[in-house]
Amino acid sequence: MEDHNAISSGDHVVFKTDDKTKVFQVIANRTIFIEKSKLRGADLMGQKYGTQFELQHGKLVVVVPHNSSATASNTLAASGKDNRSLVASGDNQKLTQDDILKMKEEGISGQDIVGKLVEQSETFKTKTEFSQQKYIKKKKKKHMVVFRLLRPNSGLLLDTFNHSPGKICNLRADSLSQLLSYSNVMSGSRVAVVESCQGLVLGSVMEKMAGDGRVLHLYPGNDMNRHMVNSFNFLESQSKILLEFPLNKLASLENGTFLDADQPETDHTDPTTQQKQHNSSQPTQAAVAGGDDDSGGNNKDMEGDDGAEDKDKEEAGAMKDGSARKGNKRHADQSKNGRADQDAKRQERQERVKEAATILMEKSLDSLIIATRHDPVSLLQRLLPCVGPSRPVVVFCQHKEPLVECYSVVKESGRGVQMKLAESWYRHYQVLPSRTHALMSMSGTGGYLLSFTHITS
Amino acid sequence: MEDHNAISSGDHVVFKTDDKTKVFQVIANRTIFIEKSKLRGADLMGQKYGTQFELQHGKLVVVVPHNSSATASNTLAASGKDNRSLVASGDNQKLTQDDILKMKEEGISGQDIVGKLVEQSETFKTKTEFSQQKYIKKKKKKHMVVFRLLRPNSGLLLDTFNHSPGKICNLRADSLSQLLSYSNVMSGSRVAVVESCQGLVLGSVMEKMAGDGRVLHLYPGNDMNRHMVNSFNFLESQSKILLEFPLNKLASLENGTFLDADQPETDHTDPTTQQKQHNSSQPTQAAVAGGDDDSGGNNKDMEGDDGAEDKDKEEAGAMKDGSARKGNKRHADQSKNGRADQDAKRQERQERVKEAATILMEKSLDSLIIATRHDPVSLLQRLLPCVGPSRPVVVFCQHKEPLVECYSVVKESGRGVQMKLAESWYRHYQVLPSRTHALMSMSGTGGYLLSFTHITS
Amino acid sequence: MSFATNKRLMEEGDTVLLYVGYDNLVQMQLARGSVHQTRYGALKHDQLIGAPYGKKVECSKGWICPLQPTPELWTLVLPHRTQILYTTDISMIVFQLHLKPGSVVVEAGTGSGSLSHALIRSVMPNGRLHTFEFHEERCAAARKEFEQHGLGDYVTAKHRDVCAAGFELDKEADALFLDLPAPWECITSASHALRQGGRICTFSPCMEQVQRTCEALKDHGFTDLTVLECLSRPFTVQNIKLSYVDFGDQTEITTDKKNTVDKAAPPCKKEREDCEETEVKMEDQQTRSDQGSESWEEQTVSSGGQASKCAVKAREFKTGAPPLVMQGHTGFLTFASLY
Amino acid sequence: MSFATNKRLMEEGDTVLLYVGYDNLVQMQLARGSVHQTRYGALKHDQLIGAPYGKKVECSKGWICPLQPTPELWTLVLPHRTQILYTTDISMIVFQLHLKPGSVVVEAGTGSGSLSHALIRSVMPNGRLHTFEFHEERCAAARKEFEQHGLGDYVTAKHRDVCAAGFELDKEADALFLDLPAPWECITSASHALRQGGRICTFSPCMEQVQRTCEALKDHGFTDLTVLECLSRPFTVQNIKLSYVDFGDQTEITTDKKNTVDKAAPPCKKEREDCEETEVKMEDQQTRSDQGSESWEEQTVSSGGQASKCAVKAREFKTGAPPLVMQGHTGFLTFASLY
Repeated sequence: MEDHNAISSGDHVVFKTDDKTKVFQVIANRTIFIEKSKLRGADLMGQKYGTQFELQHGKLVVVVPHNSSATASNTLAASGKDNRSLVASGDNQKLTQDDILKMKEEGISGQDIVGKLVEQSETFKTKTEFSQQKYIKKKKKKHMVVFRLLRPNSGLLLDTFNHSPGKICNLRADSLSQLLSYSNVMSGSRVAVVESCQGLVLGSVMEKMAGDGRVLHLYPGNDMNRHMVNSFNFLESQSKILLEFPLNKLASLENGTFLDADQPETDHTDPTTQQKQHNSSQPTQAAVAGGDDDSGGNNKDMEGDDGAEDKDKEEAGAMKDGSARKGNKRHADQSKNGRADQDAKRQERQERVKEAATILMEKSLDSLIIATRHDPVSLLQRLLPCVGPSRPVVVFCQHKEPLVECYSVVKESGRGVQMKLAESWYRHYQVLPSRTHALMSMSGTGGYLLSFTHITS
Repeated sequence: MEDHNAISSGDHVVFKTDDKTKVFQVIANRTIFIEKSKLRGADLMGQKYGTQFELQHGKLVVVVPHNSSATASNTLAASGKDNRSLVASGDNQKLTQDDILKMKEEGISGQDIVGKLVEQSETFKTKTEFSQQKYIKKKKKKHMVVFRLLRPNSGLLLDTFNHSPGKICNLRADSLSQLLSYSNVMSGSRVAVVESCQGLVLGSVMEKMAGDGRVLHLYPGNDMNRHMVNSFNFLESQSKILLEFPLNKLASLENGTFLDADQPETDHTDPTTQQKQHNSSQPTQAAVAGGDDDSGGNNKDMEGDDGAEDKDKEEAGAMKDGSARKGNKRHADQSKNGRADQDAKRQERQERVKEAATILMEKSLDSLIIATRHDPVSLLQRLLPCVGPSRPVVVFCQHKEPLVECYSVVKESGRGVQMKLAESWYRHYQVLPSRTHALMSMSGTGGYLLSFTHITS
Repeated sequence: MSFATNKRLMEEGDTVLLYVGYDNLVQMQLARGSVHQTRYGALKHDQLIGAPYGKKVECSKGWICPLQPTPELWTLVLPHRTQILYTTDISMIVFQLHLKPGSVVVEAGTGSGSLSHALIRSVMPNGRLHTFEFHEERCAAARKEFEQHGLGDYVTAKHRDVCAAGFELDKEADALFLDLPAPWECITSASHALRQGGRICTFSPCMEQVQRTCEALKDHGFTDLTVLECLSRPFTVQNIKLSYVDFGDQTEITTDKKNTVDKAAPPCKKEREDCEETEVKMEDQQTRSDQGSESWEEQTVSSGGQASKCAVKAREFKTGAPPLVMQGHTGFLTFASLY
Repeated sequence: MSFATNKRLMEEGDTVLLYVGYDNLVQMQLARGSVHQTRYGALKHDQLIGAPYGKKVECSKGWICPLQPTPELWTLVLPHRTQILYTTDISMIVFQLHLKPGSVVVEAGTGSGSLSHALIRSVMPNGRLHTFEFHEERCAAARKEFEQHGLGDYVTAKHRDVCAAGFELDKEADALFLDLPAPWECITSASHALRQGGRICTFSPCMEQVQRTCEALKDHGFTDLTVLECLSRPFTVQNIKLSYVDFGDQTEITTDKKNTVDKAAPPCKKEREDCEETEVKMEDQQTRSDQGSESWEEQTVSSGGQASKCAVKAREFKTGAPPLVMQGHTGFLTFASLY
């Protein structure tokens, strides 16, 4: 906890503007692309978390608080009452694109450019105040990059998927927050998680436990993408609670052949192998789970195969590589991936799988969380027996139909009480003097959530 | 249009308080039960539509506008800032139930009783202003019956089902309004309607046509409840556009045997017969559609078998009888149901069925509306060919699944464009100084709507 | 004359809506000798004149379909001179204003005429719409449209600032609608224009506008105040497959249920871009195309240590999926009666 | 000690939630020798002490099930001393305040402690909740509850009017939550209590409260202002049958599809009132019971003039039906950060 508020090498950092949230890893000699500008990792190191920056001509400038919108607001002096006399639409801007480019090259700040644009707009003064605000907002967005660098957490990392919710099964803040509540995850819990949300659910659960308890990542044999866990900047002590177990071994676990055996095949279904094949350009081979690829020994199980930021590939490419190539903090203290190191890691992983298997066999999980793009019904049926009595189960799905089915299955089995199947409605508001209203655009779905308490006879 | 704003005998009248809407028919020598008070129909006749009344000790008193909440508001002088010092909850009212009853017997107005209650409440002055308002509202609701008598229309009649939406398949104002828009119903249209909404959809469609065009009521052989059509107070000229056709004759219509035949069996599936059996206490017999009950000849097809008001049976019983026993205006000018009259009516109905059949065979309906508790998929498949090209079809259902099916069926057939399957979200607000918010309770479903434009190859 | 009555055949001068595919509807006015270019090829107006509405027309590269306009379809294609109202709000306005043939209804401002068309339809043939617009060009454009659409007989379109000059109507309107920045400034004139029992509606995006309007309405003796909001959530019909997780069972995976897929309605063939029904395997797959194409239906998996080939099945169902992004707010509708 | 850790067995002193049926959950504190009356018969506490949580207990007339409380379940049974927050809002508050073990969080007012329990769970074991309540009795009751629930080590419950007296915290809170009638009066003290980067949330039912709060937050340098609303729409699972209309066809009615009914999950037997899954034939039928009982499944109908007996089929499906009435508003949540 020395200078715990400064960005240091290896940190995953959240980049947040008014309408965009991204996460990247800061490494000294790596270049980071932000909004078409290049930044060196070294420039960011030592900066305080929470500081507001403006990118000016590719340079990072600290924004002095309480000053950001002064210029623009002052120009709001004259405004037309309404737009009855406005004939042609459009801007009637006297500044040309070239003028603006020139100003930028001269290093004039975005703030000042927006001020100039307002001055040089012929129609600005005839606009209503509302239209003037809108105009300024639009121009600011275009010419100013103002952002903060923040310490990652579950909420901010979820925001990195705001423009690509399909990657996390449409899991929205309201759904994730309820999933975390209803599952009663807390420090000390032993939680099993099946998820297809890039590790975001896993990380969010781990964040609530602070190194005490166990998180069992139950993954389908061919699908173990959990790269977002990396982005939480967990300490070694927090990471070590994460165990994993491949679901294609569940049958053998159930019939007792798994724990008895020496598990030589565990290596073959090593998630890291899968991950690597998954990323390879050989789809046919990728479909063969548990192949004999021995090169899968090196630890890449945290490697992100598709980051939140890949929509803006042209600008975020470097960030992504930065975060993907670098191992997570759990292994940050380990040096090169030597052979001995690989063996140690394989050993570690085998122990994690074995511990997970043991916990599963105890049939006393404190919570079960399912948030996957696979069929949740069969998962729930199969995993419910591993949950202890009086313990919560939460199933999230982007479709309602499978949860209706889950509901019926549990109901019929008599093993659930306090069952609740719900969807939530989530709306944001603009609260400004005389202009208060819900945002004109909202999310139409955040998925569906089934929660209940497991009971036994 | 003489004194067109006064209530006259035979009128269906809407009774509307702040939170309740009912409809009943005014007949001179009939008693109407309103909120535990009896009123004679004759008392209402000649009163102006729109007048606000208060029931005082069972008597109808005209409320002078702009006076209604003055007394209560004046007592709001002193109010506690918050409720930190409020220990026990409850009213601490010095007036007893007996005191209140006595005041009522003395003919003291509800307004004055509420004033007295406020005076005699020990805790009133310690309540926050908000709680005071709430208290007054509660007491007013209990001791004052203030209402208006209004001319019925589609919107008000829909409101009579606010507390029993199940009777009209959860059809809500937003859904009904969109149904009427998307179906493009207008004066001159030829519209086919299949509905299980007590005639409310039929009536709403007829209201938009003002006697020009045709409304074909296509009813399942055993289900022809359309008593709400009565409540619109349609004139003879507006009612005459309503035709009907029994859907269990559709096959014979399609294969040409219906229009060729002399339709002797039309009588047997006479909806009025059905209706009567439907109401009888012989369920086994009721299940036999088109039985040989000849007594079904008398025209009761407008007879309501379950009015909107039957939830408050104890108070609304008389109203219901009043509206049910009396024929609709179409027949108001006709005297006793003599034998000749019965024959004439049978003849009329046969002509209506025949005209409906002819229109269906032309396959050029201007709109098709389905809002039923029966399976809409088969109805849509069967009736779509009767719709003209470039004409809208609207299917309402209280469940989404059948409409997903309808969508697929139409999509696959290539006979629909501009398809839209939607549900709507409908919320009311309280707008009061410093207390603006959405109502704490809202409708969770208003059903689902599928609309599209029919096209041909 | 293509709005006022249902027509079977297209005539010269008709405003016709060409359906060119999903979310692609364009308007045109039929004129002999004209040619309209669509992405499916050229379309001669002469080809349409005399032909029936709603019947597909083959072009060189595909078909289009001419539709007779309705107010709902018009709302989708009209030239935007202002922000416009859409059918969800329009329907509620017409419904709660209790309009019917013969009603006299007032509208301010006319805007792009989106609502006007629905109002006219409701009060035709013996009622009337009085619509006011303070922007002269817009008013003229709307007036011209009403004429072209055969609605001129049912509407009076005036250029006037009603907040300043009032409606000049004396207790003759059955209903009145205000879509103005400051509707409260018009309530006095509105209360003069309405007959006893008349209805008023205002549309305002911001809560502060609603608050001021409600105060003004109460001050002017309006009652039955209702403020509401209505949002439409459209669904897309999709065939979904959720693959079953392999638990390493020796036998074929048994699950509670094998969902039967609808045989009568197989997924539509995606011959055209307008295909509104989409088949989605795993929705996120679409955004993960960079990962190489995995088949989730038929997969070779290793089972219990032995690499045996088995068909991984999926839960299949048809759903009406809600949209990721939808209209979150348009405005508040305030209704009241004047007795 | 029944909240702070997951326990397998019940002990004396534990707060236990008895599940007595759907929508019927009651709390009790285990004391040797006590007896609890349920509608299924008497239940001796001694019977529960030492028995496992979550295992059904047979009473003379049926079973009940003792559950270990969670903040979510507690919210359903707690004694209401004020209006309370429910899990939908609570979840969002905890999530957006970015709480985790070790966080220091402030709450005003404590109210009935519904939110408090969730806050404590989030910051345990090394964080702390400072909760303030201006009503002395309520504060004492909450403090007692926290102790009974084994949470006393993680919470400081104080009787204080924070609007007047402030929080007496100096940049030590990671997050702060206000559920007060006038949250704007507290923003100055809130800004002193929060550390740099801290988060604030206010809950207010009325828009005017939100407006004043937002102004105060901006004046005090808070940024990233977000105002939102979250409503839960619960579904009931139902088996629906929609009868096919008889068109008078000579043959059996053919429809596009015969929906297969789920064999694996037949409708639950209604042995108990708590049956949450209901089978509904025609929903409105239930309200029309005065009409005589018609069977919609098997009906004798006349077909094509000839009275022939045929089975009328129905479209059957399982659905998650939305509620007729739901929570329409609780309050607006306003979030902001202080850097």
